[in-house]
Amino acid sequence: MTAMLLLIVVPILAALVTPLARKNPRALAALPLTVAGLSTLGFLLALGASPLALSSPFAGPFTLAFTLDAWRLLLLAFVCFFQLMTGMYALRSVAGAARPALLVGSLLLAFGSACGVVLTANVFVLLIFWEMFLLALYGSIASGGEQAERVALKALIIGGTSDFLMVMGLMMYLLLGGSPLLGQPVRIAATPEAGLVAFVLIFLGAGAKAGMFPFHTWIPEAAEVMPATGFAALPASLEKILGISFLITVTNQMFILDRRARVIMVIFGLVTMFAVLLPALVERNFKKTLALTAISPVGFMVAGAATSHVAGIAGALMYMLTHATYKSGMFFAAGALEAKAGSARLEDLRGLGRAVPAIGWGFALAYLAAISMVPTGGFMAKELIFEGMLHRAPSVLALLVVGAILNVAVMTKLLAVVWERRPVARPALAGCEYVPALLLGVAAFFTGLVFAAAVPAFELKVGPAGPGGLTAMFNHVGPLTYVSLLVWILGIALYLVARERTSSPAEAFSGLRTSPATAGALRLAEEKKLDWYEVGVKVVEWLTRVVFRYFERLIDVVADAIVAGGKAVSGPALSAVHNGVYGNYLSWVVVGLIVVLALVLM
Amino acid sequence: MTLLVGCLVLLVVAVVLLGLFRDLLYSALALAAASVLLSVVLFQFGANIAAVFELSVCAGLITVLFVSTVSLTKDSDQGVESRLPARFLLPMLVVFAAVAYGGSHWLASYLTAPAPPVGAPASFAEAFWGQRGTDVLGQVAIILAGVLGVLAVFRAKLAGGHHD
Amino acid sequence: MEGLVGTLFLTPLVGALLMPWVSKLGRRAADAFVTLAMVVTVVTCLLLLPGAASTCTFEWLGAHVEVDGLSLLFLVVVNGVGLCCAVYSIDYIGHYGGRAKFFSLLLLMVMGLNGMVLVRDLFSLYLFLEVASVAAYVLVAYNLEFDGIEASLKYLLLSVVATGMVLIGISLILATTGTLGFAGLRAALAGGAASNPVLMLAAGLFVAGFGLKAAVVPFHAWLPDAHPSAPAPISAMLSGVVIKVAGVYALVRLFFGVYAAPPHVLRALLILGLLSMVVGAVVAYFQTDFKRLLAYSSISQIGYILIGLGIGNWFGIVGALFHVLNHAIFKSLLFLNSGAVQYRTGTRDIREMGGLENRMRVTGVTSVFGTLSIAGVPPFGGFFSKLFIILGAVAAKQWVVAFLTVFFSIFTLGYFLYLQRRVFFGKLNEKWNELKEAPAAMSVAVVVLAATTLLVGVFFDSVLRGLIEPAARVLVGGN
Amino acid sequence: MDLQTTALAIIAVPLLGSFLIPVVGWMRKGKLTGYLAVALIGAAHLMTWTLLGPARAGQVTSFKIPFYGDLINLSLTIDALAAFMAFTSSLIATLIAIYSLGYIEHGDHEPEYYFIVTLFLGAMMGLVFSTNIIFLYTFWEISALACWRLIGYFREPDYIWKADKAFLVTFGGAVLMLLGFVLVYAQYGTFEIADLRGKTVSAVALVLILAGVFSKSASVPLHTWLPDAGVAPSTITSLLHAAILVKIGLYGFARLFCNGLSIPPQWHKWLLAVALGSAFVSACAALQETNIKRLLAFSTVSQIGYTFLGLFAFTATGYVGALLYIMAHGLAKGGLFLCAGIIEHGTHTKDMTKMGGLFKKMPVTAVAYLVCALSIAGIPPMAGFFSKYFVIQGMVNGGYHYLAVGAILTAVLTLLYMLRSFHTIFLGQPRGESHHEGAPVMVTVVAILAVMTVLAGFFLPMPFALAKVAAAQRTIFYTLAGLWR
Amino acid sequence: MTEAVLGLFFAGFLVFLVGVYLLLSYRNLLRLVLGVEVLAKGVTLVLLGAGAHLGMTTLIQSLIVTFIIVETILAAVMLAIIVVCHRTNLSLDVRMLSRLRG
Repeated sequence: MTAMLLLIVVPILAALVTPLARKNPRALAALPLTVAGLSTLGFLLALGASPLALSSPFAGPFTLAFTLDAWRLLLLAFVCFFQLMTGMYALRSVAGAARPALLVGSLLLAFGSACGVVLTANVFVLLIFWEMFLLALYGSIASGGEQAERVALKALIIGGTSDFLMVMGLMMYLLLGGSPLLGQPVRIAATPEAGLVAFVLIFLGAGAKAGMFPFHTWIPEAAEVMPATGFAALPASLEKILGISFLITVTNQMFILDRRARVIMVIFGLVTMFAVLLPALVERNFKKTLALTAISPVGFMVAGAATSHVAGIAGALMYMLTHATYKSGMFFAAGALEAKAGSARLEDLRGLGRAVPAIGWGFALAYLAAISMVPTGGFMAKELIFEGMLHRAPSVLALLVVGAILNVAVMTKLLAVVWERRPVARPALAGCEYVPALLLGVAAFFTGLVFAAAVPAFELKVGPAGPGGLTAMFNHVGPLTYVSLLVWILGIALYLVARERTSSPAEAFSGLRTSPATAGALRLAEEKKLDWYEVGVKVVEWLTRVVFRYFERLIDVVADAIVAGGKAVSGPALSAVHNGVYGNYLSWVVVGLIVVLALVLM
Repeated sequence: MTLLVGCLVLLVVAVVLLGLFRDLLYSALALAAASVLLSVVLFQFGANIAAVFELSVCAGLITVLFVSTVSLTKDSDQGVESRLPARFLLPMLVVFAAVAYGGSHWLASYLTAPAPPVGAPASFAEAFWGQRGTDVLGQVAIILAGVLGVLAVFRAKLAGGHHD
Repeated sequence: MEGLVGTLFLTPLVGALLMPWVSKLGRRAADAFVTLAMVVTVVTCLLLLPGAASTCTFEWLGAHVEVDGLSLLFLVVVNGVGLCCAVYSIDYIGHYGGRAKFFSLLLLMVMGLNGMVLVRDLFSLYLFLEVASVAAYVLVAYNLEFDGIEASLKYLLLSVVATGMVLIGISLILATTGTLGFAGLRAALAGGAASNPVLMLAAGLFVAGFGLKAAVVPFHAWLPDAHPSAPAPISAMLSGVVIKVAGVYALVRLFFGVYAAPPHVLRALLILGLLSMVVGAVVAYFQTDFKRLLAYSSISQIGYILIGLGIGNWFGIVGALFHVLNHAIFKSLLFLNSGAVQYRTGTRDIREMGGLENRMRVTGVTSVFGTLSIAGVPPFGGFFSKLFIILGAVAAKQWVVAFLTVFFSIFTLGYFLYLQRRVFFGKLNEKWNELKEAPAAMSVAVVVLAATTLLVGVFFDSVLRGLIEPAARVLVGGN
Repeated sequence: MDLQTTALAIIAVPLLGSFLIPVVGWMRKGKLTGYLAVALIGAAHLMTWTLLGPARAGQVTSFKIPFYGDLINLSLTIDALAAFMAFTSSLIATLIAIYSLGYIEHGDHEPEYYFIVTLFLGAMMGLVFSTNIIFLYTFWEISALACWRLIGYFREPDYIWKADKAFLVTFGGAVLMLLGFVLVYAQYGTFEIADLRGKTVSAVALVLILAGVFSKSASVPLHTWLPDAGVAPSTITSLLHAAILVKIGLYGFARLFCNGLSIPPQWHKWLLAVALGSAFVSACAALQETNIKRLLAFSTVSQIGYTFLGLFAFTATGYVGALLYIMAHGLAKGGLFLCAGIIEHGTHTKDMTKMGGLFKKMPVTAVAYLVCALSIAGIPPMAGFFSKYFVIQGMVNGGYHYLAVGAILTAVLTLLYMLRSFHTIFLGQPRGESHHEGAPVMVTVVAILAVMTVLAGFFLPMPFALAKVAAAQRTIFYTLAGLWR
Repeated sequence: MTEAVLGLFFAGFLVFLVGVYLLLSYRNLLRLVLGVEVLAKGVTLVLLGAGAHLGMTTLIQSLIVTFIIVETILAAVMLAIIVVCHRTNLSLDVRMLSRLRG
């Protein structure tokens, strides 16, 4: 029991004392790994204690309820693993950040609150941890220095806005009879209008956390400016895990979806998937490309969750875990390479994987997971999502396939860049810089095995899966297997075709920038015309200026005008009649007497 | 009765003449005349002592005071007076007479039965000293105020500023 | 008790008589003597206080005076403020000269006012009104500058018309009832006053006549000239006391004590009160002369009192009488403040001042007390009187009156804040860097008044029970 | 001491004790007046601790000291609402008084400053316990006149005018309110709130009373005096915004209409609309403002609107939310204004566009500012989140979904302007000359407020329990199904 | 009411009105003093009328005597002020005495 809370409390406390260590760089660098060790210890202790539940009243619906079950253990395992990797990577990289103490503090806070999100059994407490996570995100982006501050603000505003929406949804959920406690699911039909609105609001909040359209726009920008450590830990992995697993909680445990709700979800999923694929194809920055490709899988997962089918949902969950693993691995790789090359441009990173084989192989293994190759977890996940979607909407399945193909093309391009045959000096790298990338790559490759072993945990989350269980759904060769094959072949072929026309793999697909069909859309995206946040801020600016000038300030102006007008009308006239002439005054007396007599005698 | 009416008419005439005269002294004399006529009226109603007061104080003292003031301020703007008031006095007199006539008759219609005087004083002395002793004190006070007031007004003004 | 009433009545008169001789002994003797005389009257008032609910008479040489609750309230006001003004004058009057005459006239004015509230006869009321008035005419002109003389003449020339009207009214009443004593009149008028047109005509003449003395719009025009032009202690007496006694007391005594509150008259009072309140406040806003602003505000406050009377129910009358007390205190205070400012700076022009509080702390702080009280900010006294007036208006379902009363208290605060802003509060005008606080006696007087205005508010219940309610009970005969 | 004596002492110590301060200041110059003020205010605060236990147990102590007839009595009630307000206000006021020791320069007007600050708190304490309308009004006005003197503390002509404006607007509203009270009196014949429980208020009286409440609590359109009052010393603005003044209107409403008179339900939604409009308009204004103190003032107006939303929802949750809001906003806004004071001291400007990059020079202030700003914006685990949550939940429970959405949108604006101000002031390139951190006592107080803002979130159950008791003591006590699950 | 009394009232009212008219229309301060006196005459007549109506001549006599004294004191004070006014180099034209205004 205490072990469970240790996972939450230790990192948060450590985060609070981090500022004290800011004068000592070594202690600072060692802090994340130390805490990660403690957390892992806590996890191991919790492993023995599972399952258990803990509840204590706090205020209103904010009952402090925590639960530990198989599914949560699985998630915790991943979180702890990430935490260890991050801690290891941080040993060296922290010193390179513009604001090291802030980075370390944010990382610790992020892991602590992530464990909180995983462990809590109360939606409202989850929300609190979630917001603490948001603060950690803000801090970790801002640790990138001055140019990162703007992005940090953007991330915080977007996150805050979506969370406010979710709070609203949760309130309506409560009012409709929903319970804040996840352990005793009271599912609310999304059918009546209020239910649908509540669902959509919560869905948007959960999706926003994972980086779903339209709340994704800060992610590519953050990738550029924030330290790779932070990006690998937060937007690339933890955020997705927390967001999608909560999304599944919403769709599975809190609401009963109807067709409308599912359509809404699918639309959001597809838009998310395709919105970033085009920019990802032509992007020239390695980290930004990775960030963009971290968004479209979210669409894939949302679509999976939208199926309301055991297979689709389980697929989404598996995809989520796989993606978090390989993407953080890729990011650690990118960070290490960038640190050496002094740049994150694809052009400058060409062939570095060959020069640092540990990273190169780690990246390659991660690539396999990314394109859902057998036997990685990605393969199982994609298979299940296709399976689920086949049950719901085969037409959407076609779109998913297209998205998957493009994704494969982008990934292949990155792999080709890293492994390009080119004479490169072998840079000196400390072990702690390349080991995380390698380990994560390996882990990504073996996710399939882990998932196969952890099927009961998934089933705990998604519910019973009929005869044969989940295993039966991906453990066979059927039409969908051929679809997967098709995806690989077409994706790689697409890349090869594009590669043909250019001098280096980094330049592949750059023809799209000039092609009349796509150039316009890309330019709009570049100028942030399609960025919901930037447009929204402009609209808000305009709206508030109107309200301020033409309503708020006007109050004073009008009040002053009334006073001045009253003065101008009443005072001078009344002052003027007091002209000091006796006869005048006496005549008032006479008139007054007549009036008084009239009043008295009438 | 005739004497009374005559006196009253003359009184009004004197007052009107007071208004019409250009020369201040004539006006003052007209006022004195009015006072004399008033004292005759007072006599007729048996208010002997009041009549004497009216004659001596109003017709005499005030006229003297007035005339001396006129002479004290002789170099001043005697000619400021416009003839406007005199011009309108006579027409206005008709209006005033109408109002006064209507008023007095209206009054008469309501003042039909005089309340029987209760404990009416037998003599002036009793009335003055016995019943209206408060007024005696008041008179002392007002005379004192008048004397001190005149003295204060004619005091030597302190030269200099406002600081002690 | 009888002796006390007599003391009250005669002390100022004797004091005024003796003053010229006492002053021969020197300046300090005159100061001490006038203070002593006023202290005696004040102490007498205080000794009478416990018997406020009963009536107490005094007969001497055929003079007949009486004290009841209503008289006592006004006596306290007259003599209390009189004492403060007398003390204040000790230092203030130095630059005018004629100390003994000034004190004598001041005492005579107090005598006249005391007489007015003590006598029980309509004609005597008139006579003592004239006593106070004659003293007031001279005192207004006391500086012998153009403004004093001009104001005094206009005051006098308007007043004689008013007293003429009052006398005609008295004649009519006398002719109708055959008596002038209040008790007799009350008996004679019982029940029939409102139906007798002659008596109502007389009532109208009284409203106009005493209304002029109380400076009710449209009979007010003399006040903004006379009050500012007088020496400050006299302004304080005039605004704080004279208009109350000569105007309000007479009206109250007549229309509630004698006439039994005829509704037509009350309506007229209400309308005149509203008019005064509005006109006074609006014109006050445009004044650049410190004391003239205060004078117009007096007109406005008299309006409040008349509104309370015009409403005519228990709350209204209590409010009006309480406001008489409060206004006497805070308006005297403010006039004395203005006097202190004028004494030091030599000007009354608000535009030339600024930040005086930094140099004249006592004057500044006490003026804040006055400001807050006049605007009706609790816990100062002015609040409670206005509260009762509003309560009365609402109880009488006079919504418009209630609203206007409330609205114009905002207005009042507005122009007094303007005054504070331009005169006391704020950055010190360079010109007045060398300014000093007013002399001790002046400061003592204002501090006493400021403390009183706060204490009257804080202990309003005692004041109401001990002073105001007995007075109101005289008027409406029981709660 | 029994509760009666304690309550009387809580009122009397600062209210009467304040009069010692000018005397002391007159006798000797120096810091003594400041220490005396801290002692008086602190003593009042410490005494409020003894009220918390009985209040949390649901104990209501009422007593009446007859004053004038059956009209005006000194009636005091010590219930959960009163204890909550007394505790919160005096706590923040104590901290502000301590901060003043470092902030107020030793000048001519120092005794006056401490005198009026103490008087101000005394008036607040009196207001909190009074349940006779006239006494409530009296203390209400004492606070107005105290704020008049304090806003004009710097004596610049323009400042004085703003002080006058504040006084005029609040006084004007208050006298209209007084008229409303009198109308209530005319209808029900009493000024005792206890006797008015459950009586329906008439439309005219309600509008008049709300004029007073809104002008005091600076709600649109009667709010413009509050941003203008930013010319006062920062301690004073802090006191006005966080501890005392604007809370008076809120408290007054809670006392009058949640624990006394009742408002017909068909008017609730209009009240909510007005409060929401106020919150929204001022949030817009805050987004456009570049003067730090004006920005914070507009933010106060907006948060006051929020608190009103909680009260106007007339649900238990909303009521609890409003009370928590008073506390959370008090702590956070107090902290923000005191931060602004440090910034102003350090940079000699209030214009945010002339600041920037201050984080390095004043890290403690910056962190405190951020924590308080996040609390205002409603980000957990800061206390501001919970209060905002309960307010909106109260509205949702009351059935006002659309208005709740409006409230959410306003919260987004709040987040935007609060963080933007933090970025403009503390982050980015340094602009202007060199700056320095505030005096130790000032920084300490600011840090304490920031820490308390966080701790109030962590230890929410304590104030929450008290607020819940207060909600149960309301006139209309009803719970919706499943409210407190 | 007897006709004599009626006559007194009539004359009193008339003289009073003329007095008010004189006060209203004259400018010279000295003439205004006369106007005041005329007013007083009117008042005396009305007082006498009231007394005559009641047949209380003794009472009314004492009132009139008092009134005459008041009237005289007023006239004296007023004349004294006028002299000072003249000495202070102020105009005796009451319309010129209008420096206090507004």
